[in-house]
Amino acid sequence: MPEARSLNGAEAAREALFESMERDPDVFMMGEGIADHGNFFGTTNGLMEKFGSERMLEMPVAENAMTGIAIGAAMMGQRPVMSLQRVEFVLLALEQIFDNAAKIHYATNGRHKAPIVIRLVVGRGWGQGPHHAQSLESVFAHFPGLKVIMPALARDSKGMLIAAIEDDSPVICIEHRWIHFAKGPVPEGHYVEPLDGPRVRREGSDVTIVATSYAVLEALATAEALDKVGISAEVIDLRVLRPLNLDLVKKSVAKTGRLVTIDTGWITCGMGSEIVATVAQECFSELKAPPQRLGLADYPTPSSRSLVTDYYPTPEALIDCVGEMVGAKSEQMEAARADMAEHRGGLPHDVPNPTFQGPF
Amino acid sequence: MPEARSLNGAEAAREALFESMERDPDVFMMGEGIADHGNFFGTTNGLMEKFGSERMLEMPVAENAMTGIAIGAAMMGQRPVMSLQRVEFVLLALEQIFDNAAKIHYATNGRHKAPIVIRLVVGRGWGQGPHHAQSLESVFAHFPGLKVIMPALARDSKGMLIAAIEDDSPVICIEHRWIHFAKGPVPEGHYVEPLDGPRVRREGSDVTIVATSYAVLEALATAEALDKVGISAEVIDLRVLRPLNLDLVKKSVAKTGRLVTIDTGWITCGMGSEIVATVAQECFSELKAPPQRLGLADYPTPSSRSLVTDYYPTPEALIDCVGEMVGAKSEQMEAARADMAEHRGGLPHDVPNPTFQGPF
Amino acid sequence: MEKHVTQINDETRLGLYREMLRIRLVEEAIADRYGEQEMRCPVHLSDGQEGIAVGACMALRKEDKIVSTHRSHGHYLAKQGSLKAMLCEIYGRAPGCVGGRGGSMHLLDDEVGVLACLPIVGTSVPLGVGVAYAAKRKGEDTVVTVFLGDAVMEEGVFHESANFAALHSLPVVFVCENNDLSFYTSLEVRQPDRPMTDIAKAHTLAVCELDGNDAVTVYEAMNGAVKKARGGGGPSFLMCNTRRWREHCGPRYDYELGQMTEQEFEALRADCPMAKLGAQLREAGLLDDAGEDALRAELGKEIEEAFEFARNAPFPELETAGDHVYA
Amino acid sequence: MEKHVTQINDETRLGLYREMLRIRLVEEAIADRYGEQEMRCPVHLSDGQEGIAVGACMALRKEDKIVSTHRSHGHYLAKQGSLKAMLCEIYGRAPGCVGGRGGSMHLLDDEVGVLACLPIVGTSVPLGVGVAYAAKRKGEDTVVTVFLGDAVMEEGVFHESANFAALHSLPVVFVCENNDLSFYTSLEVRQPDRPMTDIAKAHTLAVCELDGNDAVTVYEAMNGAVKKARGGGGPSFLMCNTRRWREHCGPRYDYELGQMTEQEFEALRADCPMAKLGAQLREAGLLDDAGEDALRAELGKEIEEAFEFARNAPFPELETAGDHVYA
Ligand SMILES: Cc1ncc(C[n+]2csc(CCOP(=O)(O)OP(=O)(O)O)c2C)c(N)n1
Ligand SMILES: Cc1ncc(C[n+]2csc(CCOP(=O)(O)OP(=O)(O)O)c2C)c(N)n1
Ligand SMILES: [Mg+2]
Ligand SMILES: [Mg+2]
Repeated sequence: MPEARSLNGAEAAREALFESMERDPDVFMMGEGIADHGNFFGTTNGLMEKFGSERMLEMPVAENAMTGIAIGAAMMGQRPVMSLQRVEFVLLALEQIFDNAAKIHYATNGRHKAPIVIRLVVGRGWGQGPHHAQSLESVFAHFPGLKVIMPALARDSKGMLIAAIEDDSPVICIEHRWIHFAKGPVPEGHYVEPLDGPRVRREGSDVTIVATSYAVLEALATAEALDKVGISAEVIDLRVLRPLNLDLVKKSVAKTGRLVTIDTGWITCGMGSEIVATVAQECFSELKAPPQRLGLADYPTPSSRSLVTDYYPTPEALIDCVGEMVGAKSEQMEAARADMAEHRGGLPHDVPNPTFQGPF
Repeated sequence: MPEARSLNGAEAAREALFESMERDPDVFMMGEGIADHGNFFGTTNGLMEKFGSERMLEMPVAENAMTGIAIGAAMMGQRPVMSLQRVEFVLLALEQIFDNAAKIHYATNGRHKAPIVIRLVVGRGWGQGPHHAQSLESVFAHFPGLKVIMPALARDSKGMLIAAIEDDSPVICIEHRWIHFAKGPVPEGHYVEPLDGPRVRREGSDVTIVATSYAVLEALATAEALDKVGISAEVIDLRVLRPLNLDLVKKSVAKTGRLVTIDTGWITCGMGSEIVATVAQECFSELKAPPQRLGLADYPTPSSRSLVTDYYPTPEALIDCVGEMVGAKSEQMEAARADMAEHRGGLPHDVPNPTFQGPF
Repeated sequence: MEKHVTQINDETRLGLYREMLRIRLVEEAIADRYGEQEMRCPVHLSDGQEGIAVGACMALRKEDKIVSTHRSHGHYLAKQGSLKAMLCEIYGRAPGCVGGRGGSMHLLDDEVGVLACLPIVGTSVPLGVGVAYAAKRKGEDTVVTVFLGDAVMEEGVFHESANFAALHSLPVVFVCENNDLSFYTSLEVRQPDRPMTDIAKAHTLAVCELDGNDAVTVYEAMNGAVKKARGGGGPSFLMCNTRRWREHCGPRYDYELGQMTEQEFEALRADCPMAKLGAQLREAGLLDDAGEDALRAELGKEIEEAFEFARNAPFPELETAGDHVYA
Repeated sequence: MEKHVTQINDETRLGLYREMLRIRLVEEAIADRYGEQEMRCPVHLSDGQEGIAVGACMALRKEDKIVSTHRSHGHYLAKQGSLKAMLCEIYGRAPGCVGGRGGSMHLLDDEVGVLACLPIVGTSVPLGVGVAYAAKRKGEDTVVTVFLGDAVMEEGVFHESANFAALHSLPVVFVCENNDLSFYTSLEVRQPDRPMTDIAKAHTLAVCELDGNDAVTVYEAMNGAVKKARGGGGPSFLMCNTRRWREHCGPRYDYELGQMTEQEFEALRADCPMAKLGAQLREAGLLDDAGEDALRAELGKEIEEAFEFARNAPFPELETAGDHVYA
C-alpha cells in the first residue's frame, strides 16, 4: 500500500472520487450544486475541471426521480455516485431506495444490480435546526439489501468510498460534516478499505466503546483522558452498519465485559439498540454490567446553541457513563473531565476544531 | 363502558371511524379508493353513504402532497384520517411525516399541532411480494414527535383508533391485514383505549413474550400450547411503539427473568432490538437467560408460498425459542408443537383463518 | 407531434391482431383459473387494453427496453417476454421470471428488454428514464418505453422524470394508458378538467393523443415516437385512451362488482381493440372464420401448454429464499 | 389570467417602497453583522427580491396566510411578522418566533398569518394547500399564498399540490420567485427550455408572468389573483422574474465568490426593485431626499433597536429543550 500523508476527511473523499472516476469511465457524480464554489464540503475540488459536466452531472432539484434515474442507470452498468448536502433531502426518495435499490437484486432473483452510492451529509453545525441535522443511519440499516457505511477516519473516507463505488450493491454513505475537517493519514492512489465490518481503533480492557463516524474521534480523545485516570477503554469504529458484523464487538465484550454505544442519531431504535440487543443475546454471560447507550436527546434538533448544549453525546457524558460502569471514584472522573476540557482548549461546544467556520 | 359484542378488527375500526366522524365534524377520511367496494378491508362500510364525499375524501394518487395537505389542514384544526392500503405507499411521503408531522409542534415551540392519523396496512397475504408486504414500524418509531400504534385485539382496533383521532399529536396506526379478520369483544358506542403503553394479555411466570399486532394473537395461542406442557408464558401486547413505555415489560421480566420479542418487521434495528436493549440495560440483574428476538427473515418478502414458509415468525419458532430458554425437554416441545398443529387444523401456513380469501 | 404515417403492411396488421388475441386468451385463462387459488398472488388483468401494449411493442426492436406497472401482463407478452416464465411466476414456481420472488407484479425478461414491471405507482418511471440516460451516455441507440397509467400523472415522480428526460433529450417514449380509472375512481375525481396531454406538453415532450383501442393507430404513432427518440430527437408522450374490463385486481368483470350495470359494461366492451382490427382484417380479406379458428387453436395450445408447464413446475427451494440479498 | 388593473393609490405606492426599504435594511444589517458569528444559523438573504414579497403581501389581509421557504425574511417581514421575534430567532434567543428552535429557516408569526417557512425545498407547498383546503371546508374566505422558488417547480410535490389545488378550486396563490438559480445552478441546467408558466397552465392554474422587480406590477397581479381566490375562482400562479444579489446562503454578494464579475453583478443590481419604484415616486413628487432620509432614519432606528433587543435577549433555558415533543 502506498505511503500515507495527512489529509482531512473531505480531501480524502475527494481523492476517492478522483481515483474512481479516473479508473472507471462508468463512474459519474450526480447531485445538486455538486461543483459549486463550496465544492460539496471540499470533496469535489477540481473534479469538474478534470471530468467535465457529463461526469459531474448537475441535476434538477428532484430527489425522488434523481434516485430512480441513478438506479436505472446502474441497472445498465453505470456507477452513479449521488451526493446530497443533507441526509434529509433523501427523505423524498426513500421509496426508490427501500423498494428499488435495496430489493432489485433480490426481487429479480439476482438478475439485476444497482451499484449506486448515495452520499448523505449529516448537517451537525451551527443552528442547522430540525430539518437539517438528522442522521438516520438506523433507518437505512433496517433494510436488507442496502449497505450502510459511516467512515470516521480520513483513511476510511477515501478507502471505504472507493470500496462503495466498486461494490455491486447499493451503498448509503453517511458523512458527518465534522469528519470532513478531521485530519489523518491517507495513502496516495487507489486502495480499498473493505466494507466488511468494524475495526478496533484503540485497545483496552475495562470497557468496549462502540462509536460511529465523528463519535469515534471523540471517543478516542475521551479514551485518552480515561486512560490517564487508569480506565482502559477499547474503542471500536463501527464503520459498516449494514450488513452488520458484530464479531469484533462480541470478542471485545468477551474481554472487557462492558459495553457503551454512541449513536450519531437518536437512541430509540438506533444502531446502539441493535448492538446492545445482539450483545445481550450473544454475550450474555460475559457481561459484567448493564450495557449503556448514548446518542441524541430524544427530540428534534433545536437551532439555538443554548438548546444543543447537551443534545449531542458529549465527552463528559461518556466519561460519566464509563466511570459509573467500572465503578470509578469521583476524583477519577473529575480528573478525566478536566483533561478533556483542557484537550478542547476552551472551544465552545458547537465548534469541532478551529478550522470550522460554520454555519453552512 | 357499554356492553361488548364480538366483532372482527375491520368492523371494530369501522366503528371507530363512524363514531369519530359522527362526534366531530372536523374529522374526515382521505385516501385512494377508500370507499371502493372492498371498503378498505371492510373498515369503511357505509361511511360514504352516511357522511358523503366531503368527509370521505377521495384523493389523487399523490401520497407526498396528500400527507402535506393533511398536515396543513390539521394545523388549522381539522382532523384528517389518511388511509393507505399498504405501508409502502407512504414511503413517498416520509419527508412530510418525519420533517413536518413529527416536528411541527416541537419546531414551532408548541404553537402548531398536527393532529393527523395515518392508517397504514401491512400487506401480509398471498404472494404480495417485495413491495407490498413491509411493515416498517421501527422506522417510524425512531422519530420523536410521532406516535406509533399497532392494535392487535378488536377492542383496541376501535378504542385505539378513536384515541388516535382525538390525540393532538400525529399518530401512525399500522394495521396488519390479518387482525382485520380476528374477532373479539368490542364495546358499542364511543370509548377510548388510551395510547399509554403495553398491556399484559396473559399472565405467566416463566417467560415474557412481547408481541405486536397479529403476533399477539399467535403468541396467545402458542402460550396455550406451552401452558399445556407446563411452561407458563406471559404475553404482553406492545400496542404503542412510540412513545415507548416499557415499564410493564420490565416488571414482567423482573418476574420471569426471560424475554422473547416478536417483530412484525425485520429484526435488525427493529422494535425487538429496542426492547431487548432497554431490558438488558435496565433489568440486567433480573435476566436469567439471554433475551431472544423473532421477526422476519432478513431479506425482502418473496411472493411464492414456498419461499415464505418460514419467513414469518411461526408458532413453532416461538415454541423452540421459549423451550430452549426455559430448558424444556424435547418431549415437551414436541407436544407443544403438536398442539399448535392441531390448533391450526391443518390450514396452510399462508392462511390466517378460514374466512380469509386472499389475495388482495 | 409530427405525424409519421407508416404504410402499415398486412403482415404487421395480422401480427398486431395475433398478439392481441394472445394476450386476451392468456388473461382469460388466468381469470378462469384464478378461483382455483393456485395463483396465489394479486393479478391486474389488462384485457380490453391490448391495443396499446401490442401497438407500442410492435414498433420496438428486441434490444429496446420497456418498463411497466402493476398491470403489465400485456406489455410483457407484447414485448415477447416468455409466457412460461410469466405463468410460472404467477404460480410461484422456480422457473418464474424472477424465481417466484415477485409474482404478477414483478415481471421481467431481460432477453427481450422487459426490464422492470413494478407495483408501486410511478416507481418504474425514473428507472426507465435512468436506463435511457445510460443508453445515451454509452452512445447506444436503444429506445426506452415507459408504460404508465393515468394515475401516474398525479405522482410527483412522473413530473420529475419527464423534466429530466426532456432536459437531456433522452430516448424515451412515455406511453400513458388512460383508462380513466385508478382503482375505481374516475379521472374527474382526481385531476382537474383539462387534457392530460397539456402536462406532457408543458414538460416539452412531443405529444400525441390517440385511441388506445386502435392498435394500428398506436403502432403508427409509436413508430414516429421511436424514430424520433432513436434519432436523438428526445422524448415523446403518447396518451392512449382505453378502458379496462375487469376489476382493478382480480378476475371478475367490473360489472360483477356492481361498479356499473351489465349494459354499461357491454357498451364499453363493444369498443374492443381486437374486434376493431379483426373487422378491418376481415374486410380486407386477411382474416376469416377459418383463419381465426386456426389462430385461436394455435395460441390456445401454446397457452394450455404453458399453464401445464407452470402448474407442474417445481416450487423454488426454501433454502434459496435468502439468496441474492447482496450482489 | 384576467387582468385586474387596480388604481393603485399614492399611499400604497409609498407603502410598497417603505416595506421594500425595510426589508433591504434588515438584510443589509444581517449581512453586516453576520461575521460576528453571533447569528449562528444559516441565513438566505433576499435583497434584490423585495419587490415580490412586498407586492404580494400588500394585497393580502392580515387573516390571510402565507407559507414560504428557506429564503423567507422578506415574506415574513412584508406580511408584518415581528422583526424582533425574527432577529431573536436568528440569534437563537428565547423571544425568537419559535423560541430559538428553528433559526432563520423556520420563521413563523401566527398573529399575522405567517404559518410556516421551511428549509426543505417544496415541503411547505402542500402545507399551504392543506391550509386552503381547511379554509374552504370551514367556509372561511381566507386566501393562502404559497411562496416558492424556481427550483420548487422541479420537485414532484409542487405538481401534486397544484393538481389538488386546481381540482378543488382552492383559494391559493402560488407566487414563484424565479431568480434563475438553485444554489448557483441556472434554470437552463435544470429545466428544459420553455416558459415555466406552461407547467402552471397545464395544471389549470390561472397564470401571470411578470417583472418581479416591479413591486407595483406584482401588487396589481396579486390583487387580481387574491380577489379570484377569495371569490371561489380557484388558484393562480404568478411567475415573478427576479435575481438574488447575495450568495445562496450567507452574507457575501455573489460576485465576491467569483460566480460573476463585479461588472456583471452591477448590471444585475441596476435592476433594483427599490430603485425602480423610488424613481417613480420621485418623479411623481411623492418622495425626495429629505423624505428618503427620514424614512431611512425611522427604519434604521427600528432595526437598530430590534438588533439591540435580540443581542441582549436571553437564550432559551436548556431545561426547556425537550418541551413540546408531543402536543
Ligand atoms: C404509490 C402507490 N400508491 C397507491 C398504490 C395503489 N394502487 C395500485 S394500482 C393503483 C391505480 C393506478 O391507476 P393507474 O396508474 O391509472 O393504472 P391502472 O390500474 O388504471 O392500470 C393504485 C392507486 C400503489 N400501488 N402505489
Ligand atoms: C428537498 C431539498 N433538496 C435540496 C435542498 C437544498 N437546497 C436548499 S435551497 C436550494 C435552492 C432552491 O432554489 P429555489 O427554490 O429556486 O430558491 P432560491 O434559493 O433561488 O430562493 C436547494 C437546492 C433542500 N433544502 N431541500
Ligand atoms: Mg388507470
Ligand atoms: Mg431560485
